Amino acid sequence: MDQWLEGLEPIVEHQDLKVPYRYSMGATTSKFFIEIRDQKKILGIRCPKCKVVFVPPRSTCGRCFSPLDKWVKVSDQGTLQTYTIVHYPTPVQPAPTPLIYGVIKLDGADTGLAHLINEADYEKLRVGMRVRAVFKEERVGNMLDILYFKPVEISKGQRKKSTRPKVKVKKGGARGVKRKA
Amino acid sequence: MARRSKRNVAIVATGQTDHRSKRPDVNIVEMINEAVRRCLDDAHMTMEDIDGVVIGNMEHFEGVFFTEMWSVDGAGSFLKHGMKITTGGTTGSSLALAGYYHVASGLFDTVMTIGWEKQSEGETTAGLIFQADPLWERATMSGAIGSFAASASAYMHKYGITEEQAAKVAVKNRKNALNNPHAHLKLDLTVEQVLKSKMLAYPIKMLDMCPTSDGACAMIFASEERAKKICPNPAWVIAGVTRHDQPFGGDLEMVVNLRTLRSATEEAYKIAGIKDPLRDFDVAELYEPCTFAELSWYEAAGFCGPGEGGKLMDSGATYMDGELPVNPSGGVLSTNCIGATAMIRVAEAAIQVMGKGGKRQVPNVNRAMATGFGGSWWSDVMILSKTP
Amino acid sequence: MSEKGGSLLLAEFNANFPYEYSAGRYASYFFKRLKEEKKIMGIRCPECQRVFVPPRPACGYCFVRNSEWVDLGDEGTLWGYTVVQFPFLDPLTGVERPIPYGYGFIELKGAATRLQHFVTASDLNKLRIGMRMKAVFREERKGNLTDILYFKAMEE
Amino acid sequence: MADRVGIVGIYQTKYEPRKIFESYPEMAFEVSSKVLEENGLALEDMDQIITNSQDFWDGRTISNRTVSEACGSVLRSESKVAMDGTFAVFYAAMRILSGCYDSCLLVSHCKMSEGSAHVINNAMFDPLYQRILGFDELSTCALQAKRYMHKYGITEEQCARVSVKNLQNGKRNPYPHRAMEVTVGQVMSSRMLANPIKELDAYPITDGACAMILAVEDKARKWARNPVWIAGIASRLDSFYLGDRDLAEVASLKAAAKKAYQMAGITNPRKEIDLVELSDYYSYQELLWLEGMGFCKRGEGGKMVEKGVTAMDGELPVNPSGGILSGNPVTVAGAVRVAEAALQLMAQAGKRQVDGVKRALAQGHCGPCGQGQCVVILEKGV
Repeated sequence: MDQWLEGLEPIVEHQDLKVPYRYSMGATTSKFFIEIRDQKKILGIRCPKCKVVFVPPRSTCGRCFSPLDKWVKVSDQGTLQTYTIVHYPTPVQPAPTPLIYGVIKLDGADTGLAHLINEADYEKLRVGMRVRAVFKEERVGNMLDILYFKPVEISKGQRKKSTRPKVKVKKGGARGVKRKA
Repeated sequence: MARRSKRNVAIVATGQTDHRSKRPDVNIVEMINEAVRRCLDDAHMTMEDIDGVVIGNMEHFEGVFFTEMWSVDGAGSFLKHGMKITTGGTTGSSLALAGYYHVASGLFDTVMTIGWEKQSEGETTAGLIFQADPLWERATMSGAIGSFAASASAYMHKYGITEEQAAKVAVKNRKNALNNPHAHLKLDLTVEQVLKSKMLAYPIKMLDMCPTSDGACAMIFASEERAKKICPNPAWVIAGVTRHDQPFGGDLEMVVNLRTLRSATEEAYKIAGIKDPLRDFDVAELYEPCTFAELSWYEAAGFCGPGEGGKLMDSGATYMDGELPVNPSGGVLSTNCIGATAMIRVAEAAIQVMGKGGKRQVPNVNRAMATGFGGSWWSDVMILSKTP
Repeated sequence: MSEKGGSLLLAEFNANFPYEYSAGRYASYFFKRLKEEKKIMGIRCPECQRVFVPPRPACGYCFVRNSEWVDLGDEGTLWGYTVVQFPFLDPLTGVERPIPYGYGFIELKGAATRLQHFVTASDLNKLRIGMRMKAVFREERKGNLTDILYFKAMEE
Repeated sequence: MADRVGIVGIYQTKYEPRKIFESYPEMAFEVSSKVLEENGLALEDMDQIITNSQDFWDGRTISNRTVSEACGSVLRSESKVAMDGTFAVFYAAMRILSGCYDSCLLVSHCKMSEGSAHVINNAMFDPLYQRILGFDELSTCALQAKRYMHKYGITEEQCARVSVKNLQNGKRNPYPHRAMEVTVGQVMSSRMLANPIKELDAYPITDGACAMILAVEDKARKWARNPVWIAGIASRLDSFYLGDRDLAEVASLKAAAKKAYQMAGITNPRKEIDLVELSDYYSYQELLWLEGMGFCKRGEGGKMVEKGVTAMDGELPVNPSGGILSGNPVTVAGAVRVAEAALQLMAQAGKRQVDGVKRALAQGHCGPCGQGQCVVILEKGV
């Protein structure tokens, strides 16, 4: 070992890099959030070729590259495709831990929406359960205008039907759409 | 050390957004999509005809970590080969070179390259400070302007280059931009106006410096067989060379002598058989981040001897009607969406070779060169030709 | 920002990325000598004999490990400089950096490279290329580059 | 592939939780100089350098500026692939195949300990729809794990078995830091992070670098006693938004593997591939990726690990290196997969050597839930 290294203490420089970012949402994404903000309506966008209804909406179909502009209203209720209960806290989480994330396929949409789940009994969480959007009181035009999704209370008689929703297989539907929920 | 590729590769199409200081009407993916669609239209191709997509930007400028992933819908890379290559200011030329290598490897027939930046969405100077060494440079660094200013002062001191000579670059390039529908700054200026513009950091004034732009550029590289079917006059890639350098500004002479460009052009000229660049090229698109840089790059690229950049400017040789028009597009001084900027140089050189330059077309372009600049005073060079 | 009535929205994020940059052995040694002895050290390539400052593990020309430390003194020549006069957001603090300030590249005697630092004179307008400059050290040194406050012109 | 690219040599640092004394250039110089030295080569033999790093992890825009000199790029050709290391290997290989260069020094580095993993990983999500929800890599992979387990009946215990196997394999490998003897019970009872992912189902924060020398066929033969050939290599991207794809499916991996197999002339991967090094950032991924690459039917990944098929002495050893679970940094992890597969084929894998390996597969991925996938097929030199 070189002599100069003897007894040398490592120096560590701490820096916090702070930058404000301002992202333009563009017309399509803006419309999606404006509808939620002003009407509490969730919109999807349909591909004229694949017939897939995308939620969240975007202006190009990634699968066939068609421009998208056919808006469709989708339900504020849907089926939980998957979920997780997050136990570790991070500086970027919007709520204290433990918090629940899920991917929800809203009725009328062919893709899932990733969001928060709340007001749910951990033990009763399951893939396939019905959930509904809870909107924020003071909405500002972003994804947290939907506060979270919560389980839909259902009576025993209804359960069978609603936990196993029929998945419409659309003609010419793209990958993912044909699969079972 | 580099050689020409085994297989011939050509640029068959380009697409650019209309670059602006701000594009609030589109999000990042939509802006990328705009360039991609224009590029496909230019080639009369559909996304299905593309084998792979190579994309890049300056990650911290927009705080977007995985641009290649987010952009899948807009870039058309769904279930295709995709790659992200980022090298700072040279990102655009690194991507163009990647398009070349992809196709030259024989593994791909058609590859799209996409460079973009939406500078209005972040803080450009802050983003540039991110690229300074955290221990040695960040406290003093003031974005790009400071580094150019500190070494431009040394460049003037060493060779007697004047602020007037530099100002002529701003006048020339922004006037050229009047002919380019995609350019961001299109101005009919006088030398006086440039000299009197606001001092940013001596000797750099507002009009000596490139703008910050929102924009994207896409190109399609194709194999010989495909290129001939797609495009009547493709721009063949004859040489591509990259040179990187030591990490600190203080290690280098910066604007005084861009040795990476000197080394890269020497090798590229050897590959392409260029003896006298001023005569052998019909047009050049140089990545000139500030006015002083264009003068210095003339020297490094061998258009003139060391310290003679100012004189070459005075001679008028690099004007639209000169011996070697430099930056008919308006250059970086007119448009600077960083991740796209170096690709725009290559695209504009290709446009000239393909004869698609419209009002900015230089007559009878057979051979063109384009350069990229960035990183730690790094350079890329590409040479394009009408014949393979 | 989402003005009601407007059809184009913005998503705003105030990003804060914390980092713990390891200076490494070479910089740690440099800052130790700077802090303890007010010395500016370079490191020499055993083959080409170039002396690098900032110090670094390898010579980029010979691709061998640098090994011998060299005291570069605290005086040098101003190679190039600028006075920053435009306002900008400093990501290190999250607010605008105070302007104007001078910074430049100092040629320390015996070094093959230049050190980038703040430069000043009695008046920033009096800075000239080729001036002799001297390092002004911080009283309470912390073991980083700001232990050199700036390089000041020795004669004007 | 008409022309062949060979892997000539490998050098790795030790992978440690916090290399507090190492700056990036020190780490990069260590691997660059050693890989040349150990293979009797000089920097001049390298026509180009490919670096592989991520600006967000390094906390520096243009992260290759930090290491350029230490990788030998002064006045030389260098470029940087800002993705998983397998993609960097792919790019290096295609630059050699282009005929423009004969050789390449590839240097991949990352120090996860210097940044904030969750903040950095949150930035991989788009700022319009997903970032604001606070997602990171771990929480979204948990969504994928849950979906996969639900759809195909994979159990947490089967996933735990992957950790048990890989952490144990890692004990034979001198480089990773978290290799250990653990039981299924210990994995199952380790701290819950985001169910079903527990601490020992997830890879640890790690620092390190890996260098590799690649060369065109004639140079590779000259330089290496046992060159390893890239017989097939391909990558594919899946859709981005988490709900766009069924997370239990791996279309991009399936497509990348298909292309790579086709290039290598493989029709039955289970029979024709002797060893796999795959990117097991999380234990469930080993099973999901094995299925995606066609080593078993969908939903049968769990059974493979249960039956010991993927053990060191099994029919198809998977991650004899100990995998990423034993400790490899993100980005570098993919280069390590290729490196470890190559070491096996060179018969230089020391205590973790598997006998009779003639053909191996390395897989890497990046992006949310394995969105971008790259598959590399390597063959023993003939």
